[in-house]
This record gives sequence, structure tokens and C-alpha cells, in this order.
Amino acid sequence: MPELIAKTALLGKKPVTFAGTTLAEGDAGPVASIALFPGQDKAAAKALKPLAFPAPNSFTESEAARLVWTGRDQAFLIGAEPPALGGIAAVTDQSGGWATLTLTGPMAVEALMRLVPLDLRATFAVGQAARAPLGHMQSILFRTAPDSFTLMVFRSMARTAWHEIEVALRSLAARAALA
Amino acid sequence: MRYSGWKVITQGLLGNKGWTPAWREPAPKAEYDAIIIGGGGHGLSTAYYLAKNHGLRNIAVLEKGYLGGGNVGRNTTIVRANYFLKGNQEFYSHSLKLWEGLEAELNYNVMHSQRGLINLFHSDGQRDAFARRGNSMINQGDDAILLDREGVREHLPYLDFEQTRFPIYGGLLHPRGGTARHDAVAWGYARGADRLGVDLIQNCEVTGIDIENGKVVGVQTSRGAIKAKKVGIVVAGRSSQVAAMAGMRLPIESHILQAFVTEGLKPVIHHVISFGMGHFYMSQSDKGGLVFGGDLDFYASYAARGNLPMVEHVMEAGMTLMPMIGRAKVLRSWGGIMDMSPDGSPIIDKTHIDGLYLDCGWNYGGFKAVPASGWCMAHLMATDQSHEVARRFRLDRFRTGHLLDEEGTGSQHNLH
Amino acid sequence: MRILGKGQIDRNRPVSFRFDGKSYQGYQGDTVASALLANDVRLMGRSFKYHRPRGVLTAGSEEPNALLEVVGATNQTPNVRATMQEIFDGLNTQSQNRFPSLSFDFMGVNDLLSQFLSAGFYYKTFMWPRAFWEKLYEPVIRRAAGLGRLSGKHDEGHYEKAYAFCDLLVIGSGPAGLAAALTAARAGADVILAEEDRELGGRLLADEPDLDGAPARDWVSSTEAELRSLPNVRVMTRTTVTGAYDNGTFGALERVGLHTPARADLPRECFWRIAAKRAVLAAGALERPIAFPMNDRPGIMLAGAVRSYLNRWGVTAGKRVTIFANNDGARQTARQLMAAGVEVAAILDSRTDATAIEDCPVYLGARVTDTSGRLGLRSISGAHVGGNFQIETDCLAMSGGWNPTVNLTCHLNGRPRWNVDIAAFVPSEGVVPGLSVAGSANGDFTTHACLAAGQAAAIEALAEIGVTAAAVPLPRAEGVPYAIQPLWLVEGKGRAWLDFANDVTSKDVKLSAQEGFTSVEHMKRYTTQGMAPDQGKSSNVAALAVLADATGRGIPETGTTTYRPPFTPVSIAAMGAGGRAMGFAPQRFTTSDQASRDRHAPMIEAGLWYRPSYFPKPGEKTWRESCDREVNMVRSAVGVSDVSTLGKIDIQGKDAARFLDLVYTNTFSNLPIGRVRYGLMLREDGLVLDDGTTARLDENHFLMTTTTAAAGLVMRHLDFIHQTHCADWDLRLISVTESWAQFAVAGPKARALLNAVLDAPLGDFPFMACGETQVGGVKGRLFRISFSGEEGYEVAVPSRYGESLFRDLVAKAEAMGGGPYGMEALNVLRIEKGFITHAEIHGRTTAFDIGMEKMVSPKKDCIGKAMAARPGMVGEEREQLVGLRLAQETKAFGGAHLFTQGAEVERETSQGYVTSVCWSPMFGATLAMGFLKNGRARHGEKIRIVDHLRDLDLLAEVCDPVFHDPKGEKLRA
Amino acid sequence: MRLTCPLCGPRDRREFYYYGHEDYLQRPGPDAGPEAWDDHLHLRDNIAGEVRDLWYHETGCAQWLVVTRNTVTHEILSTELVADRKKKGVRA
Repeated sequence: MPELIAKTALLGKKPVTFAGTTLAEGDAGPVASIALFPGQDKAAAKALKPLAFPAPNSFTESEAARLVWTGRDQAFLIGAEPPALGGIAAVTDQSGGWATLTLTGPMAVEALMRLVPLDLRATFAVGQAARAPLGHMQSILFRTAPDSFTLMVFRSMARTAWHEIEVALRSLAARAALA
Repeated sequence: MRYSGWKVITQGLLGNKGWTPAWREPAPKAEYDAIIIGGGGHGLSTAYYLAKNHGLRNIAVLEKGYLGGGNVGRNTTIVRANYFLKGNQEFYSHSLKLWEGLEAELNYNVMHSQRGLINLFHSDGQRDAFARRGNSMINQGDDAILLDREGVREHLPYLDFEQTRFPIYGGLLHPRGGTARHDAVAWGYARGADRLGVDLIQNCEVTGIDIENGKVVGVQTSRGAIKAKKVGIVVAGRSSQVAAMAGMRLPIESHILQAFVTEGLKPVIHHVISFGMGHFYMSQSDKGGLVFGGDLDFYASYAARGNLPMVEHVMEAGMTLMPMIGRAKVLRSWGGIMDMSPDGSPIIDKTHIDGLYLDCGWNYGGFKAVPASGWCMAHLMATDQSHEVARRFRLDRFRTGHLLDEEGTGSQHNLH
Repeated sequence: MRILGKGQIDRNRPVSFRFDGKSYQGYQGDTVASALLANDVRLMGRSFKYHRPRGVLTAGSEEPNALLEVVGATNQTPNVRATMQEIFDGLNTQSQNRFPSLSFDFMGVNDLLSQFLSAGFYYKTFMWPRAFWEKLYEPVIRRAAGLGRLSGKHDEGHYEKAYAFCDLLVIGSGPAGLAAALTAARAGADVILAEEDRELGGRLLADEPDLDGAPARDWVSSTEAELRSLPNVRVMTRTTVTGAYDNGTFGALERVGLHTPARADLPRECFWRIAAKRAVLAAGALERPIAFPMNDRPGIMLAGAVRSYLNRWGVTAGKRVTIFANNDGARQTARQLMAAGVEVAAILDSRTDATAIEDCPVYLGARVTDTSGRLGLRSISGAHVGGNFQIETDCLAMSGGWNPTVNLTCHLNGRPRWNVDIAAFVPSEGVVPGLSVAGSANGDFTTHACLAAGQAAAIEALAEIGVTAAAVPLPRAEGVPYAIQPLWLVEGKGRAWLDFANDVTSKDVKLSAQEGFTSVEHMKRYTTQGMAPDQGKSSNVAALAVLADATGRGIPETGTTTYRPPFTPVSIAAMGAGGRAMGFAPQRFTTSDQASRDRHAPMIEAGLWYRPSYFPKPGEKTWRESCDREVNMVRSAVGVSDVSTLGKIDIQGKDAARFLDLVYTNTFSNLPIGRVRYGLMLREDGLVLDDGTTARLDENHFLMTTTTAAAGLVMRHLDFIHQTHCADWDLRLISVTESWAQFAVAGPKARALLNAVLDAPLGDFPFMACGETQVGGVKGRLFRISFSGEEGYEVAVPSRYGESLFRDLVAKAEAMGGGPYGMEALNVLRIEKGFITHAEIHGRTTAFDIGMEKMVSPKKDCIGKAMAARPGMVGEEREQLVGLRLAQETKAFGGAHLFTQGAEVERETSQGYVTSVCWSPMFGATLAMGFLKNGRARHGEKIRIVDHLRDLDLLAEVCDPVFHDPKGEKLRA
Repeated sequence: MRLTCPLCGPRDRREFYYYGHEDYLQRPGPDAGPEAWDDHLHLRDNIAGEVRDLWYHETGCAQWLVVTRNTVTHEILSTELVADRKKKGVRA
């Protein structure tokens, strides 16, 4: 029996760089939605250690694992297998359902602000996360470093997301060349 | 004064000194046989047909602003009869026939232009839905032609047939569909009604409806109390407020519909085009502006202006469908207040109060309905009976489930 | 003519461009208008209605006359203001709305007929004969009207949109704007300064007043340098704030690449959505013309524009200039022209009490009464107390005063108020929440007052959001008072234009009043005044004044029309940036997409998804051949189809079963673990929302499937019910549509195929079973459900394995005589089996209509139950789902209507309609589904199918919609 | 237009889906009768002024909100989570 082969949404597309800013496909590894049942906050806090359940619009991290706020009483555990949370939270595998893109470089904020209707400048600090539209798509995005963002979009829409971000970067590079 | 080309020439030679006012500016009388609240397209046509068809002479139209200042002066001017549900079909068909005789009827050029309307479809399923519609139209005695992709290309060669997001499978052509000069419709009916003795009273806001023993007896206005035997509420956009004066709660939510016009351009679009996937429609006015619009802003509003998300959506739809218009510049955007009903169809009916009648819920299809709405409302007010072609526009149909939901989107006012 | 030593153009960088086929030279920094004037070209356009020769009137975006086409390699841009288009090498422009040439235009005949073309004439004629309207009158009118031309080709330009945020948006960079921006910038606020022009300064550049005893330009430069150096300030030039929207949102258009030759990836324009906590409108004021007889000839310009051309571009608009004004401001024009060595023929000041200090003839209480010059001004006739006179002149600089640029303050329905002192409308306060107005936009017409007001506005606005700003030192400026005596119209024999762009004269406005169109809105609509590309920027107030006079009312009582967005016209492409081609909506691709394309499957749209239509084999020439083969393949062997696009919702919690009982008409709480059940979901209004299967994976864990089309709708619906009706339940919902790739395996060999791919053979797994499975070393899920009527399964794996599993399934299926099947075959299979899709549940369908009223459990409440019982929703009058069967093969007739044999074919006799049609290779018949009045009682009846559109008139047998295996034996095999 | 999501913060209108008046929250019982249901689903005060209506933060956190706002001025007065309203003692 042949083993099934895992593929990322963009099939390992090569990174592109414009104006010093690089768009790349990432691989988040395991992703699970952790949706707390009512009244289970304390039990969850214990079970999730060392990760803290994130406040809205933020993420917490510990080693390779991140817990990213994605909604009311809900966070995505990224990069680690979820612990046992029976009765505490609904755990739903989301691995592979989301394409992960990273955008790193001096134009990252400006490029994203062509597509995301949020103020992603300094006030959107490292450690912050948001659920927000990226163009006409839903996304989860968070800032991992001053010049670096991670974006998650539905797997099926990864090509559109890539295309739109690439167009934004190309425009910025062309503007920079004009100045 | 009768208008004609000869008159234009003779008046021109005389320095245009002889033109007389299109309508009188009467002061309100103490009492009327019938009062129409609302001097928009529907109110004016109601008054006209009450006088013309039913011989009433002691009629007033009360308008809080200026005649034709509501949605009849603020729309995308489309005239069509392409409905598929019994109830709507016969009504809009009747309306279109009235349109076709309107210039002669009113001695006023409303520039009704039957340039053809094409509803594009983008899947086999949409094609069948449009085929059902087209067959309904022909069953009704109207016209429809199902175009395939190449048929659409012959009419609209400038559409993007190669890489638009939702490819064009074809279109339903309604040759008798088209446009009209919206303001002229209001003015034509106003002038016609005035000539039949109707008092058109502007700057007269109705502030109360007087009811005694379950019967309407008059209205309170910003210009004093006026007695009336019958009162018709024809104030789409503001129906809920006026009906509330009679203690009624209507199945209506008010919403914004934005529309847009570009700077003048030489003729480039010769049809009315409707994009089945993008909620986008466009025609070109005789002055050269591209007139277009899309869907509601979706939130209840009385502001008569909208916001950017819908503006952008409409423009994006235009760009994927017909990128040829990209360099046309939007000159003006505006918003109308729409009476949205739970099934997207209007109401022309009696109320539980004797002598009080309701004409409302035109959603965003009121312009083309102007002639038939007035015709049927006049019939209802004069005879106390629903007109044959408006008999399904019942006020109680939401409670009884006899819906007229062309969109199929259900009891959510803004989805129609 | 160029004036040495004046202007800020770069004389070291000559630029050549074309206008109407002729090459001209200007300099870097020129606009088309300034460069043409420098080349002594005055004729730049033709008017809208009378096709009168026209020259440039203004030096800004409000220009009504000098509109031209910019011709590119593949596209042309119509109605470009010559005053705004910067020149660059290779720029190619041409005049518009003329034939055959600008100087000789056949349509100029309209001008001779003008007495017959008065306001609203077209409402009174062209009515007979009726058929001539579309055939003759309208085409002629349309061709004569309009301005520039679109190329008719797709706009291949690149455009972009962007978002921006700030504490303070400053709109305009004249003295008020710069003072506001500088004050806010030094306070550390997050500032955006938006300027429509290519450079900052506003009227400081055009008027060149002294600031601190030095040219204003010095202060502008140093201020700009400081602003640009600060990280908290974004200076946006060539950016017009086009609209004020709700809650601090503004739209703005940035002209990114219009001033250079096109470059790859460089946007032509960028449309900005700016969310500003506060805004200061410092957009200045616009000068207005005076309506006097024959005031529209090329060479007649606004005085402020003449100053702009002189000071900014070193151009004099004439060799011998005459000034006509009703205020002091324009006198400055004369002085500056004379200082630059330009001859000023005379000053005509309409005021009798004005001073006459200039070194040229000054006529007080004077009027221009006529002008001459066919394609450009040659002379004017004037009158004053002393009598009549004539002046040879090639440029008349006029000023009827200034209108504060109140436009943005009207965008949220605010109405400006009349200020008698300056004879102009000024903004009402607070009409755009968070926006204050400063400087001449607010009616302060001195540089000194503008600077101070800008600063004060910034300090106040920032205080409201908790930022303390200190007053910064502002330069000293003269405070010359603005004295004006209104003069709107000089009566006389010739026509006096109010609205140049739409050719509306004072006579038109008076005629409108004479005919009863006395409301200002009626006048506007009747005459079209204010509806041209400049939206009445230079004509509204004067037209209003003429109307007020004609109706015997004052200006405030007459009221005013309103300004609506955009401030200046914005291209559809800019506001629709990103929508071109595929950008209109995201594209969704399944994991099997490439595998399907590798097999040359044509892909079709299903919502936002792409799904394979069919999989052609060599030799198959039509889709039908492929489709028939695929149907037969499923019926006789096995087929594989990607069904991942169906919505999948993971539902967990102790109350999950209870929740499903509420949202479905039927009961799910009694569904055993490991089983699947078909469910019907209603909207609250009782009509069918969606259908699908839901599997019970565990006691408190369900997996719901929805149709592809309704996936998002159902998720929103469930979130609504959960959060509004049972937020406290132990219940969590999340979409897993994207997480799982799911494939239908159907046909008599389905089990064999599964056994070939599953890691362990399939044991007892009855119809409607579900459970975990392992495939290719990966944990998956298996469901025994069927949408084809054959023994069917759906196998799901995490989506990253989807492509791999699909390829494997297809390869193994082909080895068994099976293979992949597409949407066409899927549709045939489901019609043969009588399964409904959104062709049947189209939003007007009740459970009764589709014969599922028994699925509405009488034992419990559910969403939609109450309203489904309304009298109009059930009963014999309803059209009910039926099957239709025809022996012959025909064109498809979805959407045809059904009629009782022998009945008339008309609206009221229509008995229903056809929803789905296919050719069934299994039955060798055309099968269809449709809705028929009282249909369930009419099985066996021969019904007439009429499709006018496809010219079909057929007879079919009404039958049960389930054609294939009505007892479901194959499903349970 | 901008609305403040109680969870996500101030957001552009484009992120939200509008449903209708908060009447939709007062679901009648199954036997409430046709008038009550007609009232619930169809009839509206439709006020020109301050209203409370339902919005869904569709491209954000997927929460339904009750928004108090003015239909004439488009001023947003307050927003709250539908799911929280019982906790806060808002009428259910």
C-alpha cells in the first residue's frame, strides 16, 4: 500500500522578493482549533501549560508552539499536537486547511495595508494577532517580528492570496523606483 | 400649453418668452375628495390616473419637499418587464405598456428608450433560471430572447469574454427593456395631473393622519389641517413613518441604494446591462454619462448616502465584466432610501382603516413601476377594489405565506 | 507666452509632448494647460451642447473647459483636465467633442440654433412619430452629446487600493493646511497631509505673498522639508481627498503614475481609504466667474488662474490682459502682471467705491458688456459711469469672488450656510463628525487668518483625542481684508454663461423659473446646471443667485443643491482596482485541481470553486460523449469524484445533538454513533435553506455537510442560532471544509476500489454508516452515503493528502474499468436518482413542495416550523416536485413551463416549470425534474412542456422524481 | 463606516454582515400564532433615528453583535456581543 504524500497548499512555491521584502509559503505543521466549552477557562489554562490561552488579538508562544487567538473562547494551536482536552474544549484539527504565508522585510506593513483594513504599523506590535480580511478572503494574521508577519488563509484560496500580495509588493517596488 | 416641435421653433423665434409654468402653485384647500401623500413618481401618477381614469377632480398631492425629489429623481432609470412570478409579471407588463404610450399620454418627452436590456448569466443553473424567467415573460405576452455567449458578444463585444472571474455563458435579452429620463417622468405626470385640476402642493409635510371611528377624515400638515375622504400613502422610503401616524407597523425596512454616474462620454454602451454574479448594472444616458449601480449598502438607513465598501464592490464588478470602462471617471454618487419588503415585491392595498390606502414596498424596482403603480393605486382608491394586475400585492401576504419572492432569499428585508 | 525669471518649472529639463497631432515644448513641472498657454495656444476644447470654442478657465481640478483625451499605446483616457495633466516626454493628447477638428467643428451649428435649444427643449419635442425616438432622435442626440471617447478596449492599466490610518488628516496644503500639519506633526501626532497638486503650498504658490518678509515659497519649502523628515507624518501629494464617509472614513485618489510614461507594475492611480480620528479641511476656495454677455471665449479666465500661470509656471495667458472683478483680490493680478512686464490694458472694477491706484486705466462701476473673437478673445466692450468703451485684449482675467471649498462638508448631508460678508456659502459646523474646517475653506480669505486658523484647528482636533499640541511659531503675513460687492450677472444682449461645461446660460435659469421650476433642485435638473464634470464648482452660486433674482427670493431662502462624492471625478478603474479579470473574487481550488487539469478536464465555477466538468477521453468529441461514458462507468463499475467543496461543519459539545434537533426539521439526537442521517434545514420563514447529511462521530461530536453553494450561509445561520438562542449551551462549531479532502466513490465496484486503497479491508459497513479509517498510512474518515443511487462511499483525508489520494483512487479505479467523473455526470446521476440541488431548493421551495413535509418532526420545535405551516406554504395550489420523462432526445429545456394538454399557453395557465434536465444513458430517455401544480396527484399524466426561448413544444409523462432504483436496493447493496 | 467589535476592536464596515433589526432576537414560541410570527419576521418599527440591529463579524471573529446606532446620521452608539447579552441582563 503506497503512503499518501502530503502537499502544502502552494506545493512549495519558491519565495519571491521585491523591494527587499520576501513572500514565502510556510509550513505551520499541526494546527488545531481549541474552542473552550463554557466555564472551562481554568481547566484549560492548566491543561495548556506552558502556553497561556491568549487574550483577544494576540498570541502566546512556547518554543515552536504558538497559541493564536481566533475568536471568542477560541484559539489555534499551531506547531504542536494538542494535549488531551476532553470536556474542556472542542479540539478540531485544522492542519492543512490553512495555507501559511510569511511576509518579511521593510515593505511588509505597506504591502499588507493594501489588502488588510487594519492599522498594521507600530501599534500592531509583535505578539499581536487578528482575524481580518485579506482582500476578499478571511485570514488570520500575526506579527512575529518587527518586519515579519505570518498570514493564514483558507487552503483553497492560497493562490489568490499569494497573487494579491505579490502584486502589492511589485507595485511598491515600482513606486520606490520612481522616487 | 401643448408641447410640440413646432412650438419649440416658434417660441425660439420669439425668444422663448411665451412658455408658461408647467404646473400651478396652489394653496391647499380646506377639503379634498382624495389626498395623495407623496409627490414622487408614484404619487403623481396616482393623482393623474385618479383624475384621468376615475374622473375625480378634487384631489391634492402633498409633497414635503419638491415634486419628484425622492427616488424618481434619484435612480438608474431602468424600465423593464422581466419578472417571472405571477403577481409581478402582469403588473410590470401592464406598466411597460403604459410606458410605451406615455409620451403621447402626457404630451411630454420622458425619453423612454427601448434600447434592450441584457441580463447576463454565468452558469448552466443561472441559464435555466433565466430561461424560466424568459418563458414567463413570453407567456405573459412580453418579449425575451435567450442569447448564448456568441449572441451576447454580438451585442456587447466589449465585455471581457476571456478572463473575467465569472465567465459569460449567455444572456437574456429583453428588447423592450430600456431606460427613461427619470425627472421627466415626474414632471410629465405633474404637468398632466395639474392640467386635470389636481392641486400639487409642495413644501407641505404631513405631520398626522386624522382618523375617526376607524375611518380616515383628513391629515395634519405643516400648512394646516386638510380634510379628506380618502388618503393614499405613497411615500416609498418613508412609508413606515407615515404609516406610523395611522398607528400601523409595516413589513418594511428602509435601506440605502447607491448609484453612480460618470462624466459624459461619446456613445459606447447601447443597452442596459446587468451582471448576474456581481450585482452590477449599467447603461449610458443620452447625455453620455454611464449610469450604474449595484446592491444595497445592506444596513437600514435613512441617510440617502452610502459608504465605500459597496462603492468599491460595484466598481470591481464593472472592472471584471467590462474593463473597457476603467478610464471613465465617476462624477457623482448618491443614495436613495428604499422601502425593502420581506419578499422584494410591493404592496398596493387597503389598510384596516377605512379610506386609508397604502402603496409602498417598491424595494429598488420602483421607477419602472411608476405608471402601473399609479394606475392600480388610483383604481384601488376610486373603487375600493384591487386592480386585476395588482391583486397579489396584498399587505397580509407575509402572514399568510402567499409570497412573491423573485430572489428567493426569504424574509430578510435587505436581501431583495 | 513664457515670462523670464518667473515660475517654478525646471528650465533645464525641456519636455516635448503632442496636442492634436502637433508637437509642443514645455518644461518639467508644466501642465498641459500651462505649456499650451506658453505656446500661445488658447483654444483647448469645445463646449458640451453648443460646441463653442473654449480655452482654459482655471488652473486646477475644477476646470470646466479644457478637457482633453490622453492617448496611450492601447487606451485613451477621456476628459482629462489640461490643468491637472503634467507633461512628460511622449505625452500625447488630443481635443475632444469636435469633428473634424478643434478649430472647425461641424457640431458648432448647434450654436447657431441655440434659441431653439433652450433649457428642457427636448422634453417638449421629438415625440412624434413614436418609433423615431430610438431610431433617429436619440442616436443623433447621443452622438452630439457626450464629451471624450473611451477606446472600447479593455483598460490594461494597473491600479491599486490601499488603507491608511492617522490621528489627523489634513486636507489641503495651503497656509491653513501647512500650519495645521506642522502643529500636529510637532506634537507627535500621526498625521497625513493630502494635497491634490503635485507640490505643497496651495495659493501660497499661486499668489506668492510674502511670509516673514520673504517669498512664501521659502516657508513652504522649509515646512515641507521638516514634515517629510518626521516619521509620524505622511505627506501625500497628487492626492485628492474625494469623499467624506461615515465614522472618520475618507476616500482619496492618488495619481501615482499619470505624470510619467507607463512603467511595468507602476499603478496609474491608487485609491486610498483613510480612517482618521480627526480631520482638518483646508481645501481653500475656488474663484468664480462673472456671467456677462459672451463670457466664454478662449482667453477669458479667472484672475486667480492668471496669477497661478504667472507665478507657478512663468506663463502669461495674454500679451495684453484686462481685469474684470468685483473684489480686491483680482487687483493683485494686475499688479503682479505689470511687475512681470505684462501689459495690463485696463482694470474694470464693478464697485463704484473701489480705489484706483494701479498704473493702468481703472474703470470703477464698470461692466464687460460684450466680447469678440471667434476662436479666442480679441476685444471686449465695457461700460461704466463715463460711458461705453472697447478694449483690444487677448486675455480677460475675471473674478466674481471666491467660494469656500465646502464640498466635503456636504458629503454627509450637511448644508452650508450663506455668509453675506463674503457673499458665499461657508461650511456649517459639525456636519461631518470629527472634521473641522480652516482657512479660506471656512471663509477666511487672508493668509494671516489661514495660518492662524489652521494651527487652531489642529490644536483643537488633537485635544479631542487626548493629544496636546502647542502653538508653533507661524510666519508673519499681511492681513489684507477681502472686500467684495456681489456681481453675478451683467445683463445684455448676448448669452451669459453660468455653467461653462454644460452650456447653461442665465437665460436658461430664468426660463426654468418662468416654467415653474423654481426649486433650486428643479432648476438644476431642468437646465442641467451643475451636472457637468465640474459639478458646478464655478457655477452653482451664480446660478443660484440668478434663480433667486428671477423668483424674487434671497439666496439663503432659495437654498442650494448639495455636493456629493467624489470631490473630483475618480476613475472606475481606481475605485475598482483589483477587480479586473480574476481579482473580483477569490478563486478556490480543490486539492485535486491539478490532477483534473492534467486529465484535460474543463473546469467550471461552482460558487468560488472550480470543479471538473467532465474528463474527456481520446476520441470523444463532445461533452455529452464524455458525460454518457462517465455515467455508464459509475452505473457499471466505479467512479471517483472530488466532493470536497461541500461545506463541512464540526459540531461538538454535550448540547450538540440538541442543537441539531433545533436546526434540522428531523431528529438527530437519536442518531446512533457511527451513523449518518440526511437532514433538511429550513429558514425561519419556513422555506428550505439547505439539505445534507450529518454524521455522528461520537456521543458529543457531529460532522455536518452542506451543499457547496450554501456552505457559508449555513455556517452564519448556525452561528446565529447558537449565539442568539443558546449561547450558554455546551456547544462549539467550526468549519472544517478546508481541512478535509473528500472523494465520492460510487458504483458496483466501489467497495472493491476502497479495499484497494484502504489500509485494512472494509468490514461490515452498512448504508449510512460512518467511521474512522486509515488510508495510505493516514487517518481518514469514511461515510457510506450516495448522491448517485449506486453503492457509494465518501472517503476523507486531511487535505494535504488530498491530491495524492485522488490520483491513487483514479488510477486504481481505471484499472477496474472505472475512473473520475465530473459535474456533468454527477448531475445526470442525481437526476436519475431524483436527488435535489439548488436548482430545486431555490429559496421559494417548502418541505411540502419537495415531498418532505413528513421530515418536519411533529414532536419538537425547529427553526422554520411555525412559518412553514402558513396557508400559502402548503396545499394543492403549490407547485410540487415531479419527475418528467420523454422518450426522445432534445435540446435542454431547463426553465421551460408546463401546461395541461389542450390549455391555452399563457401566464395563468402555466402549471409549473422545469428545474433540471438531462439525457439519461441508462434509461435511454430524457429525464427532468420540475415543479407542477398539485404534481404528486398527477403522476402518469402527459404534460405539455413549452420552451419559447429554445423553440420547443414537447410532451412528457409526469412521474415520481426517483427514476433509478426507487426502492434504494443498490444503495444498500 | 466603522464599527467596534467588542472582541476585535474598531473595524471597517466591510468586515460585517448585516442581518436586520434586533426583533430577530425575540423568537416566539412554536405555538405563538401567526400574528406573533408575522411580527417577529416581517413587521418593523423602522425608525429614522436610534435603532438596535444585528451584525455579524463575518471576516473577523464570527460573533453576532447588537449594534445601537442612528439610521439618519450613521453614528454608532454602542456594540455588544449577542452571546453576552443574557449575562449582562439585556432583555433576551
